[in-house]
Amino acid sequence: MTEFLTVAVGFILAMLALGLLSILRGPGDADRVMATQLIGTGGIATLLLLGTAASIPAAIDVALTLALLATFTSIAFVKKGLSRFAADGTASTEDE
Amino acid sequence: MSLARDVMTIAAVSAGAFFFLAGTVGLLRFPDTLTRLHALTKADNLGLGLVVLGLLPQAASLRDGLKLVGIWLLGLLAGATVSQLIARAARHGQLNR
Amino acid sequence: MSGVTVFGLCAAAAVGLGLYGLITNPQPLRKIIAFNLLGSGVFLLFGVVGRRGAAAGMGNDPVPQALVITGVVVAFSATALAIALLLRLFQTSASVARSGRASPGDDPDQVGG
Amino acid sequence: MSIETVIEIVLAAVVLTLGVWTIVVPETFSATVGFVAYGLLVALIWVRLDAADVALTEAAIGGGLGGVLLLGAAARLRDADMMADARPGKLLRAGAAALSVLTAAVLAGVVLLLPDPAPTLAPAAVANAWATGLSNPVTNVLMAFRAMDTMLEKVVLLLAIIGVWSLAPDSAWGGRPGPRHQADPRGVLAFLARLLPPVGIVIGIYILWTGSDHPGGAFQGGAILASMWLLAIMAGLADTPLVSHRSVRFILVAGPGLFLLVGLAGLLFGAAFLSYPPALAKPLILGIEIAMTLTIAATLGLLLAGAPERSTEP
Repeated sequence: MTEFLTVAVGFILAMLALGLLSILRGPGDADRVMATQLIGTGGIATLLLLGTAASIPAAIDVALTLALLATFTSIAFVKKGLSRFAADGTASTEDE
Repeated sequence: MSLARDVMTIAAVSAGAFFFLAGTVGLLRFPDTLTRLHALTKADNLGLGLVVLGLLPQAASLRDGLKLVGIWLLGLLAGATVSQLIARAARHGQLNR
Repeated sequence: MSGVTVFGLCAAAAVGLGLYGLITNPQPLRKIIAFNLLGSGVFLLFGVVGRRGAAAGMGNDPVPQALVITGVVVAFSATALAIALLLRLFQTSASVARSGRASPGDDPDQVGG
Repeated sequence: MSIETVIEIVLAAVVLTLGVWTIVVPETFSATVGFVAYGLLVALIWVRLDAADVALTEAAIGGGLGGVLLLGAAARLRDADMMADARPGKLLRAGAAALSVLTAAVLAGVVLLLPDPAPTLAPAAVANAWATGLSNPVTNVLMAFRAMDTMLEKVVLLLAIIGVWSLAPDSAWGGRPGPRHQADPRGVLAFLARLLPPVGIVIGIYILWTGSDHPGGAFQGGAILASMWLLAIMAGLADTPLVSHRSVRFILVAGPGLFLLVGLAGLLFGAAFLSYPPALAKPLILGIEIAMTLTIAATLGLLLAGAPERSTEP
């Protein structure tokens, strides 16, 4: 069983790496921000499989924390993106 | 009994891995932000759900099982809301570009 | 080669990368990020040393772990302070640039709040 | 080479690739996203190193709060290139590369030549666990054996928040940090900000509570609570507090203050500064941890909110 789970960890980790590469290349900022969302699913699946394979029960708590907080970076990005920096009085972006 | 559990784990985790593969292919092949977002939030969340389903028979206690299901529900909630937010930001950015 | 060694080498590389970015990158935010990368490499080295010291039924020596947790907190508060300083500096120099009294590269102290 | 080692090499390679990306990519925003992803994945390495306490801390800081801090700054500094000095010359870059490679090589050599058997304090930590009644050795080290470090760390947090506040312009002194966020009250973000915090608060308290016997603790729980507060602020459901308000300041000093009081009581009635009487050790530590969780949540939230920008009068 452990071998199967370890192989599954490797496979999903490889998928995660490929996805990260493709997302981080862009072209837009919105594409790049999806990286945290990708880790919110693929990374958590890896973590859960890893914790079960190596019998580290606390991995579930780490996964719970990640699942709760992985969205936050996207929200921070969206808030800045939508407010167009007008609210805080700093200069607006050039590409508007 | 143990064999039945292991078979269920292997089947569900393999199916989950397949959906992660599908999601990654989508990320690599789809042309624009919105379609890639679609691949990411739907296929990968299904993959996570299947992995959780596969790990449930291996859970040490009822509490661990509940936490596993909770993780998947949190993932679903995050996928459903954040994909909308990112998509809106992407469209907003395109209009302004 | 055991897993501990792999992560140890990874940590050493992270320290080198962070150092390089800290010296060569002209952007202040990039310098902050590079410094955090360097710090994360150092923390990982602690983790590797602690992992080698696994004993008494524990997978990792608790003393380096506690040191790393304290270190992460201190690094985070330092980063938050650095970013607050950076944003304030940016705000000040942007308002200088807008009013056209001085070039943005000038000393922001002369604006005064 | 076993299959576990292959997995570890793949994990290390992914993390290192993200590190390289963070340093070499020309665009600041991409580098920031790369670093946030790096921080999330480092938590996996910590789990693999069997250090779940650190993994939780990394997940909470690298994933949640650090990401919000760095990405928010990167989005605001979009056109901050004018602040940068000129790119350093070829000679300096070559020198920096040589120095970095040398540093990394020395560290790698040290890792390869670590003494065998490795020195460890784990048996000592386990053997003395009776003195506190807690069975998570990391919490024991943090709260009892090296309690001085933890107390001073909280003082560092307090100093950082004072430093951030002192950057406020005179007109906003003692006011509210950050802009007042607006969001559609029936939109997606407000929906998430109503649904997630009750769950998150339960999880934060659970992480604090489980910390006495399993991985977890005050800092990790406090960081989760802080992110829930920030979510409500970012969705426009709550406003940042007036930093001059008395209750805010009380919460900010409650954790280190209680810690200091218990420490002084140990000096007066017990053996030494910060010595707990064994019968009372567990309730005392739990009391300090609960006070610290509140302090940490408030401090981290306010650190991320930044310097006051709006004056006390509306």
